[in-house]
Amino acid sequence: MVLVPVRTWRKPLDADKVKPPVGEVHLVKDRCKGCGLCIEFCPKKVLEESEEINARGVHPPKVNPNNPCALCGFCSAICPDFAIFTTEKNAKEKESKEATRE
Amino acid sequence: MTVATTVAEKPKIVRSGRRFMSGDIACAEGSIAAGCRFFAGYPITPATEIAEHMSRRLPEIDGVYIQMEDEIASMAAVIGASYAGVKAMTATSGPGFSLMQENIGLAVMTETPCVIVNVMRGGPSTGQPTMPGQQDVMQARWGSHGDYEIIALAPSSVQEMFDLTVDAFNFAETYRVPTFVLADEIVGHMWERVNIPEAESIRIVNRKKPRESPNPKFAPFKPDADLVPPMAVFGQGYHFHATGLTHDERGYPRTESVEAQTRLVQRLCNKIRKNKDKIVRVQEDMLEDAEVAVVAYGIAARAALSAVRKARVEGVKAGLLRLVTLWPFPDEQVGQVARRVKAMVVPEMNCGQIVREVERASKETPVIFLSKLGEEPHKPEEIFEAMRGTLK
Amino acid sequence: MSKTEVETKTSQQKDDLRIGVYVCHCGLNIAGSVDCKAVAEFAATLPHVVVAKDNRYTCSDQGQELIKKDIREQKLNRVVVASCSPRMHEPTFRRACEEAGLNKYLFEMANIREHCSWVHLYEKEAGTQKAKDLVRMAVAKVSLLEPQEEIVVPITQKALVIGGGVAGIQAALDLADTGYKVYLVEKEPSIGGRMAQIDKTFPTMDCSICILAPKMSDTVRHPNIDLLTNSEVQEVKGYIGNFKVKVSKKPRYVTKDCSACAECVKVCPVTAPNEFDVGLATRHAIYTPFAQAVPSTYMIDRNICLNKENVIVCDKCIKACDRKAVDFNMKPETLELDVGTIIIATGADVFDPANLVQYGYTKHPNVITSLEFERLINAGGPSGGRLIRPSDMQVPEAVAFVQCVGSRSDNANLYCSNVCCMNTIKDTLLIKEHWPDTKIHVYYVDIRAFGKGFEDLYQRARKEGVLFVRGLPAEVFENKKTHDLWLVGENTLLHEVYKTKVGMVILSTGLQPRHDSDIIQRLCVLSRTPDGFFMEAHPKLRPVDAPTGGVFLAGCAESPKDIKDSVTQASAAAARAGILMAKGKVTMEAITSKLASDKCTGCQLCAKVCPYNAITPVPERKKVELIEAACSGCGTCSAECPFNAITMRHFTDAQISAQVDAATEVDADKKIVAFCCNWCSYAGADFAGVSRMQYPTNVRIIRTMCSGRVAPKFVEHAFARGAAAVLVAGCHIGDCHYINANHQTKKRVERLWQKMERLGLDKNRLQLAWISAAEGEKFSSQIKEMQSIVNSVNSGELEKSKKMAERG
Amino acid sequence: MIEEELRHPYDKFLRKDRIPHIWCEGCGNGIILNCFARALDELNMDLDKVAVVSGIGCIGRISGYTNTDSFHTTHGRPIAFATGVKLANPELTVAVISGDGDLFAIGGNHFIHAARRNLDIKVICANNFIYGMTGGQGGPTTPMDTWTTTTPYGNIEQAFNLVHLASACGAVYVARWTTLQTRWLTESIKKALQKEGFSFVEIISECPEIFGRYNKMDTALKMMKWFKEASVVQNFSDPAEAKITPSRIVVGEFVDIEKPSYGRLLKEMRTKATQRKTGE
Repeated sequence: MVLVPVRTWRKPLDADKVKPPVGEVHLVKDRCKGCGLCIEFCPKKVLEESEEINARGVHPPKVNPNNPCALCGFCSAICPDFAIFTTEKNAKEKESKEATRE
Repeated sequence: MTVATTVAEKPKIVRSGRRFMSGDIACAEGSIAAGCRFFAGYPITPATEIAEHMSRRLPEIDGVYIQMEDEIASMAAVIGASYAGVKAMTATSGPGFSLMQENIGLAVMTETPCVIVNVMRGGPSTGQPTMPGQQDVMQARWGSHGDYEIIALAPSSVQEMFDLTVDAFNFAETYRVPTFVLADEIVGHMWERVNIPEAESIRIVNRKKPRESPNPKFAPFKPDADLVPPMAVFGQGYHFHATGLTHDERGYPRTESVEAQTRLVQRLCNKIRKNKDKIVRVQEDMLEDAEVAVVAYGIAARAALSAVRKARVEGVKAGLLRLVTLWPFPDEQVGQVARRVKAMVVPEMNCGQIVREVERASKETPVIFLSKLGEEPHKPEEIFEAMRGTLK
Repeated sequence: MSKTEVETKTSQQKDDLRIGVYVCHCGLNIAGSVDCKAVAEFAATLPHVVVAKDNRYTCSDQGQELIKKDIREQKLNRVVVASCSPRMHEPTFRRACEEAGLNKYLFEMANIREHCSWVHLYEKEAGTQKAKDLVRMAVAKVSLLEPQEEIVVPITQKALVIGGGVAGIQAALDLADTGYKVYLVEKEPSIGGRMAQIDKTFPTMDCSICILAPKMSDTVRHPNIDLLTNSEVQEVKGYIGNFKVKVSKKPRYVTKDCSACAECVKVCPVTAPNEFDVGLATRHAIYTPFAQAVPSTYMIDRNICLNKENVIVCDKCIKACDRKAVDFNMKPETLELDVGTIIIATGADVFDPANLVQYGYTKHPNVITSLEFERLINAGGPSGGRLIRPSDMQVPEAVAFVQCVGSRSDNANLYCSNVCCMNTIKDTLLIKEHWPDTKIHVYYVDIRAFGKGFEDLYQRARKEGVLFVRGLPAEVFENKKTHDLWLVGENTLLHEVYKTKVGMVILSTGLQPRHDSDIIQRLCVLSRTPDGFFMEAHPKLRPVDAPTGGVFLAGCAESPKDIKDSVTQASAAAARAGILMAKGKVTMEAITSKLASDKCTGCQLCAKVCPYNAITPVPERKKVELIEAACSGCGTCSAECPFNAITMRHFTDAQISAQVDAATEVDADKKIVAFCCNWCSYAGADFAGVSRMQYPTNVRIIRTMCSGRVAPKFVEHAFARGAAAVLVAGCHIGDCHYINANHQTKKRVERLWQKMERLGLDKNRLQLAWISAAEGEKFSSQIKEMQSIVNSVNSGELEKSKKMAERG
Repeated sequence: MIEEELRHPYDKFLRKDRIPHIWCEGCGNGIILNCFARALDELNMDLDKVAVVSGIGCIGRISGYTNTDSFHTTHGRPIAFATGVKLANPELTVAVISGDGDLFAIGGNHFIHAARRNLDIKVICANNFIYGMTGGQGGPTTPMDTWTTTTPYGNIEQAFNLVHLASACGAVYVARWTTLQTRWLTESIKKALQKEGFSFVEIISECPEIFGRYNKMDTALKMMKWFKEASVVQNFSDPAEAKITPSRIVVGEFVDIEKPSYGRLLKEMRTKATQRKTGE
């Protein structure tokens, strides 16, 4: 929506406090069938087709480090092959601990 | 199974005692006594009374009666109920029986314990709904596509409608196979005195349960020595899969493997064939010294008995071999008799079905076939004349 | 009065016209440069004039009584007053006539003040001559005037208020409390406007939001107020008392079930600078602009939300909301409102100081604007009320305020923004209150503490030790390491150069018209003053009325003003609108078109040019049909009709030709006949008068409601009469008060030019000019420029052009 | 990678030894399985009490992939089978997941009657407009004029409007989404799983390999683009008007009403029956 044109040129003072979570993308490469849905519909354009060829002979997606993941999880929701999912970056250690505990 | 005498209110599950009832009702009562708590069916003469009686009885004893939209659905529902752990039955006649065939195959493939009652009437097609017949004997054996074995019993009295229905359930549960009660219009509609035993004295068999508790490696179709796998049912945490596709012991589809196909189909046949002696039952009358034997089942067996008695009075050494189990076929028993007698007479209310099996089993011994179609069953005289004829 | 009656009545009157002419001195305003007595004496010589008098103030009671008396005693049946602009006093004199029993449409004015005395201050003779001409023209017209009957239309007793700032809120509340249904349209997600952003208000220093918030909640709770936020006015049709308004309401994507629990905000993965905090704080895609927002319902900014179009990729807010209030399926709606009055309270924008590079705004982090200051000093703001430097979050030891940023300057806005001085003084006191030791320098041009309690506040600031230095800094430098700032400039009182080091510079930014004012201007056919703010119908006597009937102005939309003035003006506007609606009906000026069916051939040319679809063709009867109620009286149909089948009441062909004749009776070859539209060009000429812009005396202005009324035959007639030049002037294209009637003006003038070229005439003699009500300057220079053309016209040329009408 | 594979959040809903599944690249069936798993996860359902029943066709294989009790029935019969399961063990949540041909051509009769009875089962239909597993024949949902291997001159049959059919037959919950609207789809599956009575969720599912290929949308991306451009959300609009045309796919929730399920009525009838004195 068009608000009163205010010049928002500064980094907001609370920018560091209210940092939205950054996601980490995990690929189960060999499950990928290369349909490209995750790449197409990622709102942050985090994913792109990779050069490598997986066990199924397709190019699985790869992460573009310049575009941080917003953790919406749509890639994982739309993937027909359970080949991709996301976790919160800083939450990773704690999570992996749990994983090992299991 | 406890007898419901405790609460005066509660309707009895097994209505023990001497009772006067029709064959269809006896069948229904038998199924209940055997532990059947699920009936899915579709109205069809002359089996309708079974459904009607079930619709009255099952709700009283926390059972489920449901009239489905057709016999295809009825058979599918029965399989579903059985996989949910409940003993289930359906009852029909010729046309409905035909509709059930595909899912009977599914029951075979998924080794589903269930009972299908076919009160046979005159066919083919709509034929003669109110007239008796024994024309579905071969369909019961071969009706669904592919190779398989089933069990079929042929009651010839109202008492047997009760007893054999109980047995049918026991066989189904023991061997995880669809089991048929092949009655006919006369036996179904006939009223007779029935002696229903006390609940305790009724032998009830329940399917084998898995010995292992749920685990990721669980194989729902891994057979025991008797070739019958213990049966897991839904809702117990086994998370198992069953399919009409050729499958391995895990229950997973194996649609391209020759090995899997051979192993599965052969086991499905062998678990019946190898246990034949435990399944097959016949009734012998005055065969010890008989020169001619009548081989009969169902309603025809009743005329045959009086024919044999008459023959004995007339001095003809006649005897009766009544087939209680039609499938698997009692070859040995028929063979033994054949070897002892000069000839055999086979009265059937069709154009010759079991007679082919009798001929196969009795080798050189001549077999006379007495066909009967329509309202009238065989008259004892006809059978007697046929026997005397063989001895001339 | 039926048509036939009118005809018979007028035909009788034709025989014995009795005209009274009254020449007004207007003190010395007119008499100072026009010999009013001579004009009156001249008037007496004109046909049918039976009374001709001059007096000091014709508009005074005595003046009016005199007219009434003469009407009664002298049996006057026509009245002319030569005084100021009809846009000023025509209603006054019409009333007088009516009170004396004379149909008010039998009155005419000669504008010898704005169009004569004030613009020819030093040419008494020529001025007087012109005044005589103007009276001659008025008399010529008045003798052809006919009594008219006004149609009365009902007024919808509902009001539309555009803009939900404090002015809009006040106006809405006042009208709603009076008992009228009010639609309050605000394009932002919340009402509150600028006042909600401000920390404290001067001079009382009370908390801005604390006094505003209750009004805001009153507004949303008021049974008579229909609050439409996120909404913008799309279309305004109709006329005073009967506006049809289309409002487009953007979806919030959050339903009314929202309890403002903010759980959604916690999970929203996207952020953006919060506009409300001028970008100093962060908001999420799902948000509420500020804590006290009204309505409190949250909304989703789909521009940054991850969910675009049909694809919901992110469902975090949906899941977080217990009340299931998030609804991405909401669609934009268009509401159609019927209202009788419209109040425009669209507020103002804040000047963007980045344009003034010398202050280094957007280059030096510690240079902030006064609006940013408000958010910083506000306890509920991004810094929790701590005045911190964006560079290091430290409270500065010294700060400097720079005044008139964007105001009173050639390279920004010329006008004074009116609120900045007091705002700064208030701010300095706030700083002193929290951090008494802070050194505060205020660099100003003049301190304008004109209002109630303002001077006290100013003195308090001085006592508190705030240093006021006259002379704005020439430049602000930054120490790249410390981010401290150096201000360099001249103290114009001490005539010495100053070089001050401070931790923070606050630019006291001025106010300017909304960047999108032109939209509202077009929708409500308004005018704007040279500074770009909306123009009132009259600067003194109708300060809250817009020139368009039924439309009123409130708050900074009209001119920069503080909260008190905005609220005052809002209540005034509400009262004005209320008066109109209380009447329940309004009489429409009887200046609409009439169709003479017998002359109509059904050619449909008129239907094609009518901006209001008031004319519908009836092909089967080879005629057209005219709906008078829908007609607004621009007269472009009449100008188009080749068969004179359409008459414009009160602006008939005959009346206008008569004015042309009168204007060209003497020295035609030296004269410019100017046709000016009532709303813009005529008002522009008035404005030139008000501003005393001097220009040559040889122009004779004929007023038409719209330039679209000017039929080619009028121009040709002027030339036929030997006029040296003709000016056709109207509203700017797009600003036409009759939607687009002036497009026809353009076409017609172009056709005339072609014809003149064909006939080998100098087409420069016919000028077309777009002059707005605010462009007095433009009007006078237009007349000045035309002098060379007038001088260049030779007799041959004149003779040729006299025949122009006859030749095809 | 293995270690990550172990950690795929939804692996616990799958028979991992059966993944990757047999479905083609970009097939909607995988997305449906994904959404179903997500629904189970978000509802935190007891997997021991969930039974998945499927029929024949590509989507029919789904029961082989869900880590629950599951049964892969004959063509068209999953609903009839499910009837037996649900009535025999009411504490199970029974989900029938099958295709448009299975449920509405050969199995149409079972669908309408189960809906009529308001049997408490959840029917999730993957509608890909075609018979995929048999190579692309036309079926009850194939749009008019569409090219399939059995409609080489364009389909001349009217297509079923499944949501209209379901609501007309008495379903208590009816929704339709495309596989692109995974979020709404998952919510609808959750609603269906929780609701008492016959619930129906139709999923317009892409079959790029066959339907797509025959109709100028030979990749999942192209079909998704169609879903994105054509689908219009119209919650609780008249299902009769919920048309599917090349330019317009009306999606949304259409029915959400309360009505006693067959199971509940059966239970009540039983209590009546048991209390009745047996007149003998």
